[in-house]
Amino acid sequence: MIASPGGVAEWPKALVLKTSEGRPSESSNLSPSAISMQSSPPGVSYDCYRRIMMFCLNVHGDPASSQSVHSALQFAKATVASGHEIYRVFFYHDGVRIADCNQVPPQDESNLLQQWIEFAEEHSLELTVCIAAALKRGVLNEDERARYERVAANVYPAFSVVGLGQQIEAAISCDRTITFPG
Amino acid sequence: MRFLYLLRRPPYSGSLAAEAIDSILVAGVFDQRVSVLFKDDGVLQLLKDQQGQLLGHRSVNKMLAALPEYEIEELFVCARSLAERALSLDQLSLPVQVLDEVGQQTLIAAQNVVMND
Amino acid sequence: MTRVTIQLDKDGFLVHLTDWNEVTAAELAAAQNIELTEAHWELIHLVRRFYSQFEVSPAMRPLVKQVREQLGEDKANSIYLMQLFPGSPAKLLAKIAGLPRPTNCL
Amino acid sequence: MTSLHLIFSAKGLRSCLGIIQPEDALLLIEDGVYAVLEDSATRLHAIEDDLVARGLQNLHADNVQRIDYSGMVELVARHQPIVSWH
Repeated sequence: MIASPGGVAEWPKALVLKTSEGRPSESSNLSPSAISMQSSPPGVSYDCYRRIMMFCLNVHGDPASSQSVHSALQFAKATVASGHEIYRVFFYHDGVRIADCNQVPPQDESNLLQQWIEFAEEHSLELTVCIAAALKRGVLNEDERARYERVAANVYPAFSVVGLGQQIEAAISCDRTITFPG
Repeated sequence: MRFLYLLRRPPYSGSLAAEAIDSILVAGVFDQRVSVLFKDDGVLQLLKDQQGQLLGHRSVNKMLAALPEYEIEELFVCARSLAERALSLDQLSLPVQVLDEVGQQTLIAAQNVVMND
Repeated sequence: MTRVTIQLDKDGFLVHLTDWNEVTAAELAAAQNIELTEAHWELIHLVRRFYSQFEVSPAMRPLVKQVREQLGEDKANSIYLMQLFPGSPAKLLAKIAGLPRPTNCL
Repeated sequence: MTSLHLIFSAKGLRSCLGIIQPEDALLLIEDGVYAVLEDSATRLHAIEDDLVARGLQNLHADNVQRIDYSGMVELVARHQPIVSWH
Protein backbone atom coordinates (compact mmCIF):
# COMPACT_ATOMS: atom_id res chain seq x y z
CA MET A 1 0.00 0.00 0.00
CA ILE A 2 1.21 3.41 -0.81
CA ALA A 3 0.15 6.33 1.27
CA SER A 4 1.53 9.75 1.61
CA PRO A 5 0.51 12.98 3.23
CA GLY A 6 0.17 16.12 1.27
CA GLY A 7 -0.93 14.36 -1.90
CA VAL A 8 1.37 12.28 -4.04
CA ALA A 9 -0.10 14.07 -7.04
CA GLU A 10 2.19 17.02 -6.40
CA TRP A 11 5.21 14.78 -6.61
CA PRO A 12 5.52 13.42 -10.10
CA LYS A 13 8.44 11.14 -9.33
CA ALA A 14 6.87 10.01 -6.08
CA LEU A 15 8.55 7.03 -4.56
CA VAL A 16 6.93 6.35 -1.24
CA LEU A 17 8.76 3.97 1.00
CA LYS A 18 7.62 2.41 4.17
CA THR A 19 10.51 2.93 6.50
CA SER A 20 9.22 1.91 9.88
CA GLU A 21 12.18 -0.40 10.32
CA GLY A 22 15.39 1.42 10.99
CA ARG A 23 13.85 4.68 9.97
CA PRO A 24 16.75 7.04 9.27
CA SER A 25 14.78 10.04 10.46
CA GLU A 26 14.91 8.73 14.01
CA SER A 27 18.19 10.56 14.39
CA SER A 28 16.26 13.80 14.09
CA ASN A 29 15.60 15.60 17.33
CA LEU A 30 12.50 17.21 15.94
CA SER A 31 9.37 16.44 17.81
CA PRO A 32 6.50 15.84 15.41
CA SER A 33 4.75 18.95 16.64
CA ALA A 34 7.80 21.07 16.10
CA ILE A 35 7.32 21.51 12.42
CA SER A 36 4.31 22.38 10.39
CA MET A 37 2.84 19.15 9.13
CA GLN A 38 1.01 18.42 5.95
CA SER A 39 -2.38 16.98 6.70
CA SER A 40 -2.19 13.22 6.79
CA PRO A 41 -4.76 10.80 5.44
CA PRO A 42 -6.98 9.50 8.25
CA GLY A 43 -5.27 6.82 10.26
CA VAL A 44 -1.89 7.32 8.63
CA SER A 45 0.78 9.08 10.59
CA TYR A 46 3.25 11.08 8.53
CA ASP A 47 6.27 9.42 10.07
CA CYS A 48 5.14 5.93 9.06
CA TYR A 49 5.91 6.67 5.45
CA ARG A 50 8.83 8.46 3.94
CA ARG A 51 9.75 9.21 0.42
CA ILE A 52 13.33 9.42 -0.74
CA MET A 53 13.94 12.83 -2.17
CA MET A 54 16.55 14.23 -4.46
CA PHE A 55 18.12 17.52 -3.38
CA CYS A 56 20.45 19.84 -5.22
CA LEU A 57 22.58 22.41 -3.45
CA ASN A 58 23.77 25.80 -4.63
CA VAL A 59 26.71 27.10 -2.61
CA HIS A 60 27.58 30.76 -3.13
CA GLY A 61 29.80 31.88 -0.26
CA ASP A 62 33.57 32.25 -0.19
CA PRO A 63 35.04 29.54 2.04
CA ALA A 64 37.32 32.07 3.72
CA SER A 65 34.81 34.83 4.37
CA SER A 66 31.47 33.09 4.81
CA GLN A 67 30.11 30.02 6.49
CA SER A 68 28.15 28.72 3.54
CA VAL A 69 30.61 26.05 2.36
CA HIS A 70 30.67 24.70 5.92
CA SER A 71 26.89 24.73 6.44
CA ALA A 72 26.26 23.18 3.05
CA LEU A 73 28.57 20.31 3.96
CA GLN A 74 26.80 19.70 7.27
CA PHE A 75 23.46 19.78 5.47
CA ALA A 76 24.70 17.43 2.75
CA LYS A 77 25.95 14.94 5.36
CA ALA A 78 22.63 15.04 7.19
CA THR A 79 20.79 14.59 3.91
CA VAL A 80 22.66 11.38 3.12
CA ALA A 81 22.32 10.16 6.71
CA SER A 82 18.56 10.72 6.48
CA GLY A 83 18.29 8.48 3.44
CA HIS A 84 17.70 11.27 0.94
CA GLU A 85 20.03 11.86 -1.98
CA ILE A 86 22.13 14.71 -3.29
CA TYR A 87 21.81 15.05 -7.05
CA ARG A 88 24.54 17.63 -7.49
CA VAL A 89 26.35 20.34 -5.57
CA PHE A 90 26.83 23.46 -7.67
CA PHE A 91 29.33 26.03 -6.46
CA TYR A 92 28.66 29.48 -7.85
CA HIS A 93 29.79 33.05 -7.19
CA ASP A 94 32.63 33.02 -4.61
CA GLY A 95 31.70 29.45 -3.68
CA VAL A 96 33.87 28.24 -6.57
CA ARG A 97 36.96 29.02 -4.47
CA ILE A 98 36.42 25.84 -2.49
CA ALA A 99 37.75 23.89 -5.49
CA ASP A 100 41.17 25.59 -5.31
CA CYS A 101 43.64 22.88 -4.34
CA ASN A 102 46.18 25.46 -3.21
CA GLN A 103 44.26 26.29 -0.05
CA VAL A 104 46.35 25.79 3.07
CA PRO A 105 44.08 26.12 6.08
CA PRO A 106 45.81 26.83 9.41
CA GLN A 107 46.46 23.69 11.45
CA ASP A 108 43.92 24.73 14.05
CA GLU A 109 41.10 25.22 11.55
CA SER A 110 39.19 22.50 9.80
CA ASN A 111 40.13 21.59 6.25
CA LEU A 112 36.84 22.13 4.46
CA LEU A 113 38.16 21.12 1.06
CA GLN A 114 39.43 17.83 2.44
CA GLN A 115 36.10 17.21 4.16
CA TRP A 116 34.12 17.87 0.99
CA ILE A 117 36.37 15.59 -1.03
CA GLU A 118 36.18 12.72 1.43
CA PHE A 119 32.42 13.04 1.77
CA ALA A 120 31.94 13.25 -1.99
CA GLU A 121 34.13 10.21 -2.62
CA GLU A 122 32.38 8.17 0.01
CA HIS A 123 28.94 8.88 -1.47
CA SER A 124 29.83 9.35 -5.17
CA LEU A 125 28.65 12.93 -4.97
CA GLU A 126 28.87 15.20 -7.99
CA LEU A 127 30.75 18.38 -7.08
CA THR A 128 30.60 21.05 -9.78
CA VAL A 129 31.92 24.59 -10.09
CA CYS A 130 30.59 27.15 -12.54
CA ILE A 131 33.13 27.70 -15.29
CA ALA A 132 32.47 31.43 -15.77
CA ALA A 133 32.58 32.20 -12.05
CA ALA A 134 35.68 30.03 -11.62
CA LEU A 135 37.64 31.59 -14.50
CA LYS A 136 36.99 35.06 -13.13
CA ARG A 137 38.38 34.00 -9.75
CA GLY A 138 41.44 32.18 -11.01
CA VAL A 139 40.10 28.68 -10.40
CA LEU A 140 41.14 26.70 -13.49
CA ASN A 141 41.24 23.06 -14.40
CA GLU A 142 43.81 21.77 -16.88
CA ASP A 143 41.57 22.34 -19.93
CA GLU A 144 40.96 25.97 -19.01
CA ARG A 145 44.60 26.50 -18.06
CA ALA A 146 45.61 25.35 -21.53
CA ARG A 147 42.85 27.32 -23.25
CA TYR A 148 43.85 30.59 -21.62
CA GLU A 149 47.56 29.76 -21.43
CA ARG A 150 47.88 30.30 -17.69
CA VAL A 151 50.68 29.08 -15.47
CA ALA A 152 49.00 26.42 -13.39
CA ALA A 153 45.77 24.53 -13.04
CA ASN A 154 44.44 24.53 -9.49
CA VAL A 155 41.08 22.78 -9.46
CA TYR A 156 41.08 19.75 -7.23
CA PRO A 157 40.18 16.82 -9.54
CA ALA A 158 37.12 15.85 -7.50
CA PHE A 159 35.37 18.96 -8.88
CA SER A 160 34.09 19.20 -12.42
CA VAL A 161 34.08 22.58 -14.09
CA VAL A 162 30.74 22.97 -15.85
CA GLY A 163 28.43 25.49 -17.45
CA LEU A 164 25.51 27.23 -15.76
CA GLY A 165 23.19 24.87 -17.55
CA GLN A 166 24.14 22.24 -14.97
CA GLN A 167 22.73 24.45 -12.22
CA ILE A 168 19.37 24.77 -13.96
CA GLU A 169 19.26 21.14 -15.06
CA ALA A 170 19.83 20.06 -11.45
CA ALA A 171 17.03 22.28 -10.17
CA ILE A 172 14.68 20.87 -12.80
CA SER A 173 15.64 17.28 -11.96
CA CYS A 174 15.38 17.56 -8.18
CA ASP A 175 12.62 17.59 -5.61
CA ARG A 176 14.25 20.46 -3.72
CA THR A 177 16.79 23.15 -4.50
CA ILE A 178 18.56 24.64 -1.50
CA THR A 179 20.81 27.68 -1.75
CA PHE A 180 23.52 28.63 0.73
CA PRO A 181 24.14 32.25 -0.23
CA GLY A 182 27.33 34.10 0.56
CA MET B 1 8.81 24.12 -13.40
CA ARG B 2 8.34 27.52 -11.86
CA PHE B 3 11.57 29.34 -11.02
CA LEU B 4 11.65 32.58 -9.08
CA TYR B 5 14.85 34.60 -8.83
CA LEU B 6 14.82 36.65 -5.65
CA LEU B 7 17.24 39.52 -6.25
CA ARG B 8 18.13 41.60 -3.18
CA ARG B 9 21.65 42.85 -3.85
CA PRO B 10 22.64 46.24 -5.27
CA PRO B 11 23.94 46.07 -8.85
CA TYR B 12 27.66 46.58 -8.30
CA SER B 13 28.70 44.62 -5.23
CA GLY B 14 31.33 42.79 -7.24
CA SER B 15 29.91 40.56 -9.95
CA LEU B 16 27.14 39.00 -7.88
CA ALA B 17 24.24 40.75 -9.58
CA ALA B 18 25.60 40.18 -13.09
CA GLU B 19 26.29 36.52 -12.33
CA ALA B 20 22.75 36.06 -11.03
CA ILE B 21 21.41 37.52 -14.29
CA ASP B 22 23.56 35.08 -16.27
CA SER B 23 21.87 32.28 -14.34
CA ILE B 24 18.41 33.74 -15.06
CA LEU B 25 19.12 33.84 -18.79
CA VAL B 26 20.15 30.19 -18.77
CA ALA B 27 16.96 29.26 -16.94
CA GLY B 28 15.14 31.06 -19.76
CA VAL B 29 16.99 28.99 -22.35
CA PHE B 30 15.83 25.84 -20.52
CA ASP B 31 12.21 26.72 -21.25
CA GLN B 32 11.19 27.04 -17.64
CA ARG B 33 8.59 29.48 -16.38
CA VAL B 34 10.88 32.09 -14.86
CA SER B 35 9.93 35.15 -12.86
CA VAL B 36 12.05 37.67 -11.01
CA LEU B 37 11.30 39.55 -7.79
CA PHE B 38 13.40 42.63 -7.04
CA LYS B 39 13.41 43.34 -3.32
CA ASP B 40 15.45 45.41 -0.84
CA ASP B 41 18.58 46.76 -2.57
CA GLY B 42 17.73 44.55 -5.54
CA VAL B 43 15.34 47.26 -6.78
CA LEU B 44 18.42 49.43 -7.40
CA GLN B 45 19.42 47.08 -10.21
CA LEU B 46 16.50 48.49 -12.18
CA LEU B 47 17.52 52.16 -12.06
CA LYS B 48 17.83 53.84 -15.44
CA ASP B 49 20.99 55.32 -16.91
CA GLN B 50 23.59 53.12 -15.23
CA GLN B 51 27.13 53.18 -16.60
CA GLY B 52 28.70 50.07 -15.21
CA GLN B 53 31.70 50.44 -17.52
CA LEU B 54 32.98 53.20 -15.21
CA LEU B 55 33.52 50.42 -12.67
CA GLY B 56 34.79 47.98 -15.27
CA HIS B 57 31.48 46.11 -15.26
CA ARG B 58 28.64 45.32 -17.55
CA SER B 59 25.68 47.61 -16.90
CA VAL B 60 23.21 45.61 -14.89
CA ASN B 61 20.16 47.51 -16.16
CA LYS B 62 21.19 46.69 -19.74
CA MET B 63 21.56 43.01 -18.93
CA LEU B 64 18.14 43.03 -17.29
CA ALA B 65 16.72 44.59 -20.43
CA ALA B 66 17.63 41.32 -22.19
CA LEU B 67 15.15 39.35 -20.04
CA PRO B 68 12.18 39.92 -22.38
CA GLU B 69 14.39 38.75 -25.28
CA TYR B 70 14.65 35.44 -23.39
CA GLU B 71 10.88 35.48 -22.93
CA ILE B 72 11.20 36.26 -19.24
CA GLU B 73 8.51 38.85 -18.75
CA GLU B 74 7.18 38.23 -15.26
CA LEU B 75 9.17 40.90 -13.46
CA PHE B 76 8.01 42.00 -10.02
CA VAL B 77 9.20 44.61 -7.60
CA CYS B 78 8.49 44.90 -3.88
CA ALA B 79 6.31 47.94 -3.16
CA ARG B 80 7.84 48.55 0.24
CA SER B 81 11.42 48.41 -1.10
CA LEU B 82 10.52 51.08 -3.68
CA ALA B 83 8.83 53.25 -1.05
CA GLU B 84 11.72 52.96 1.41
CA ARG B 85 14.00 54.35 -1.29
CA ALA B 86 11.49 56.95 -2.49
CA LEU B 87 11.62 55.44 -5.98
CA SER B 88 8.85 55.53 -8.51
CA LEU B 89 8.25 53.31 -11.52
CA ASP B 90 9.30 55.98 -14.02
CA GLN B 91 12.82 55.84 -12.58
CA LEU B 92 13.10 52.17 -13.48
CA SER B 93 14.43 50.90 -16.77
CA LEU B 94 11.95 48.08 -17.33
CA PRO B 95 8.21 47.61 -17.03
CA VAL B 96 7.65 45.76 -13.75
CA GLN B 97 4.64 44.86 -11.67
CA VAL B 98 4.57 46.25 -8.16
CA LEU B 99 3.65 43.66 -5.54
CA ASP B 100 2.50 44.28 -2.01
CA GLU B 101 3.26 41.76 0.70
CA VAL B 102 0.28 39.56 -0.05
CA GLY B 103 1.23 39.53 -3.71
CA GLN B 104 4.76 38.43 -2.83
CA GLN B 105 3.41 35.68 -0.57
CA THR B 106 1.29 34.35 -3.39
CA LEU B 107 4.18 34.55 -5.85
CA ILE B 108 6.59 32.63 -3.62
CA ALA B 109 4.03 30.00 -2.66
CA ALA B 110 3.51 29.18 -6.35
CA GLN B 111 7.16 28.33 -7.00
CA ASN B 112 9.04 25.04 -7.24
CA VAL B 113 12.44 26.67 -7.01
CA VAL B 114 13.59 29.99 -5.58
CA MET B 115 17.08 31.08 -6.61
CA ASN B 116 19.19 33.83 -5.04
CA ASP B 117 21.67 36.43 -6.14
CA MET C 1 50.19 49.53 -44.14
CA THR C 2 51.11 48.18 -40.75
CA ARG C 3 50.75 44.59 -39.82
CA VAL C 4 48.90 43.98 -36.61
CA THR C 5 48.81 40.81 -34.62
CA ILE C 6 45.47 40.00 -33.11
CA GLN C 7 45.38 37.83 -30.04
CA LEU C 8 42.91 34.98 -30.06
CA ASP C 9 42.26 32.49 -27.34
CA LYS C 10 42.58 28.76 -28.02
CA ASP C 11 38.98 28.60 -29.27
CA GLY C 12 39.45 31.48 -31.66
CA PHE C 13 37.64 34.18 -29.67
CA LEU C 14 39.21 37.63 -29.54
CA VAL C 15 41.19 38.24 -26.37
CA HIS C 16 40.63 42.01 -26.72
CA LEU C 17 37.17 42.87 -28.03
CA THR C 18 38.43 46.28 -29.15
CA ASP C 19 40.51 44.52 -31.83
CA TRP C 20 37.34 43.87 -33.79
CA ASN C 21 36.71 45.52 -37.12
CA GLU C 22 35.32 44.31 -40.43
CA VAL C 23 38.69 43.08 -41.64
CA THR C 24 39.15 41.11 -38.44
CA ALA C 25 35.66 39.66 -38.88
CA ALA C 26 36.49 38.46 -42.38
CA GLU C 27 39.64 36.79 -41.10
CA LEU C 28 37.88 35.20 -38.14
CA ALA C 29 35.28 33.87 -40.59
CA ALA C 30 37.90 32.62 -43.03
CA ALA C 31 39.47 30.65 -40.20
CA GLN C 32 36.12 28.84 -39.99
CA ASN C 33 35.96 28.38 -43.78
CA ILE C 34 33.22 30.95 -44.07
CA GLU C 35 33.28 33.61 -46.76
CA LEU C 36 31.22 36.52 -45.54
CA THR C 37 28.30 37.56 -47.73
CA GLU C 38 25.64 40.23 -47.23
CA ALA C 39 23.52 37.62 -45.46
CA HIS C 40 26.33 37.01 -42.98
CA TRP C 41 26.95 40.70 -42.42
CA GLU C 42 23.37 41.53 -41.56
CA LEU C 43 23.52 38.89 -38.83
CA ILE C 44 26.90 40.06 -37.59
CA HIS C 45 25.60 43.61 -37.29
CA LEU C 46 22.44 42.35 -35.64
CA VAL C 47 24.30 40.52 -32.85
CA ARG C 48 26.65 43.47 -32.36
CA ARG C 49 23.60 45.71 -31.88
CA PHE C 50 22.20 43.12 -29.46
CA TYR C 51 25.40 43.18 -27.45
CA SER C 52 25.63 46.95 -27.33
CA GLN C 53 22.04 47.10 -26.16
CA PHE C 54 22.10 44.29 -23.58
CA GLU C 55 25.79 43.58 -22.85
CA VAL C 56 25.22 39.86 -23.21
CA SER C 57 25.92 37.68 -26.24
CA PRO C 58 22.60 36.25 -27.38
CA ALA C 59 21.75 32.58 -26.95
CA MET C 60 19.94 30.85 -29.80
CA ARG C 61 16.41 31.71 -28.82
CA PRO C 62 16.81 35.48 -28.37
CA LEU C 63 18.89 35.45 -31.56
CA VAL C 64 16.03 33.93 -33.52
CA LYS C 65 13.62 36.38 -31.89
CA GLN C 66 15.73 39.36 -32.95
CA VAL C 67 16.12 37.99 -36.46
CA ARG C 68 12.34 37.66 -36.71
CA GLU C 69 11.82 41.24 -35.58
CA GLN C 70 14.57 42.83 -37.64
CA LEU C 71 15.10 40.63 -40.72
CA GLY C 72 11.74 38.97 -41.13
CA GLU C 73 10.02 35.69 -40.49
CA ASP C 74 11.62 33.80 -43.42
CA LYS C 75 15.08 34.11 -41.84
CA ALA C 76 13.97 33.48 -38.26
CA ASN C 77 14.78 29.81 -38.04
CA SER C 78 17.73 27.73 -37.03
CA ILE C 79 18.08 26.10 -40.46
CA TYR C 80 18.78 29.47 -42.06
CA LEU C 81 21.23 30.41 -39.33
CA MET C 82 22.97 27.03 -39.51
CA GLN C 83 23.46 27.38 -43.26
CA LEU C 84 25.35 30.61 -42.71
CA PHE C 85 27.04 29.77 -39.42
CA PRO C 86 27.24 25.98 -39.26
CA GLY C 87 27.32 24.00 -36.05
CA SER C 88 26.44 26.32 -33.25
CA PRO C 89 25.25 29.59 -34.84
CA ALA C 90 24.97 31.65 -31.64
CA LYS C 91 28.49 30.76 -30.58
CA LEU C 92 30.05 31.12 -34.02
CA LEU C 93 28.33 34.46 -34.61
CA ALA C 94 29.62 35.74 -31.27
CA LYS C 95 33.12 34.72 -32.29
CA ILE C 96 33.08 36.33 -35.73
CA ALA C 97 31.22 39.42 -34.51
CA GLY C 98 33.83 40.01 -31.81
CA LEU C 99 31.56 39.42 -28.83
CA PRO C 100 32.48 37.59 -25.63
CA ARG C 101 31.95 33.86 -25.58
CA PRO C 102 28.31 33.44 -24.51
CA THR C 103 28.39 32.66 -20.78
CA ASN C 104 25.21 30.73 -21.19
CA CYS C 105 26.37 28.34 -23.86
CA LEU C 106 25.33 24.97 -22.54
CA MET D 1 2.93 23.17 -0.26
CA THR D 2 4.24 25.73 2.18
CA SER D 3 7.58 27.45 2.07
CA LEU D 4 10.66 27.02 4.22
CA HIS D 5 12.56 30.26 4.74
CA LEU D 6 16.25 29.88 5.51
CA ILE D 7 17.39 33.00 7.35
CA PHE D 8 21.11 33.73 7.05
CA SER D 9 21.14 37.19 8.66
CA ALA D 10 19.07 39.46 10.86
CA LYS D 11 18.58 41.64 7.80
CA GLY D 12 17.25 38.60 5.94
CA LEU D 13 14.72 37.98 8.70
CA ARG D 14 13.48 41.57 8.60
CA SER D 15 13.07 41.31 4.85
CA CYS D 16 11.08 38.10 4.87
CA LEU D 17 8.89 38.70 7.93
CA GLY D 18 6.42 40.76 5.94
CA ILE D 19 5.73 38.06 3.42
CA ILE D 20 5.62 34.81 5.35
CA GLN D 21 2.43 32.82 5.50
CA PRO D 22 1.20 31.39 8.81
CA GLU D 23 2.00 27.82 7.75
CA ASP D 24 5.51 28.62 6.50
CA ALA D 25 8.51 27.47 8.52
CA LEU D 26 11.45 29.71 9.37
CA LEU D 27 14.92 28.43 10.14
CA LEU D 28 17.74 30.60 11.48
CA ILE D 29 21.12 29.45 10.23
CA GLU D 30 24.69 30.83 10.25
CA ASP D 31 24.64 34.50 11.35
CA GLY D 32 20.86 34.35 11.05
CA VAL D 33 20.78 32.91 14.58
CA TYR D 34 21.64 36.37 15.95
CA ALA D 35 18.05 37.26 15.11
CA VAL D 36 17.08 35.48 18.37
CA LEU D 37 18.36 38.63 20.10
CA GLU D 38 15.89 40.79 18.18
CA ASP D 39 12.75 38.80 17.58
CA SER D 40 10.80 36.99 20.24
CA ALA D 41 7.40 36.89 18.66
CA THR D 42 7.77 34.73 15.56
CA ARG D 43 7.91 30.96 15.85
CA LEU D 44 11.39 30.04 14.62
CA HIS D 45 13.71 27.11 14.28
CA ALA D 46 17.42 27.60 14.72
CA ILE D 47 20.43 25.42 13.97
CA GLU D 48 21.77 24.37 17.35
CA ASP D 49 25.45 24.36 16.29
CA ASP D 50 25.12 27.91 15.06
CA LEU D 51 23.54 29.06 18.35
CA VAL D 52 26.03 27.26 20.54
CA ALA D 53 29.06 28.29 18.49
CA ARG D 54 28.09 31.94 18.99
CA GLY D 55 27.35 31.67 22.71
CA LEU D 56 23.62 32.11 22.20
CA GLN D 57 22.53 28.80 23.69
CA ASN D 58 21.08 30.42 26.79
CA LEU D 59 19.95 33.65 25.22
CA HIS D 60 17.16 32.51 23.01
CA ALA D 61 13.52 32.67 23.97
CA ASP D 62 10.75 30.10 24.01
CA ASN D 63 9.73 30.93 20.48
CA VAL D 64 12.90 29.28 19.15
CA GLN D 65 13.07 25.55 18.55
CA ARG D 66 16.64 24.26 18.36
CA ILE D 67 17.26 21.65 15.68
CA ASP D 68 20.27 19.91 14.19
CA TYR D 69 21.01 19.45 10.49
CA SER D 70 18.90 16.31 10.25
CA GLY D 71 16.05 18.44 11.55
CA MET D 72 16.81 20.85 8.74
CA VAL D 73 16.64 17.99 6.25
CA GLU D 74 13.17 17.10 7.58
CA LEU D 75 12.04 20.71 7.19
CA VAL D 76 13.35 20.81 3.64
CA ALA D 77 11.58 17.58 2.78
CA ARG D 78 8.27 18.92 4.08
CA HIS D 79 8.29 22.31 2.41
CA GLN D 80 8.56 23.74 -1.05
CA PRO D 81 9.95 26.10 -2.19
CA ILE D 82 13.03 26.63 -0.04
CA VAL D 83 13.73 30.36 0.11
CA SER D 84 17.10 31.69 1.27
CA TRP D 85 17.44 35.15 2.80
CA HIS D 86 21.03 36.41 3.00
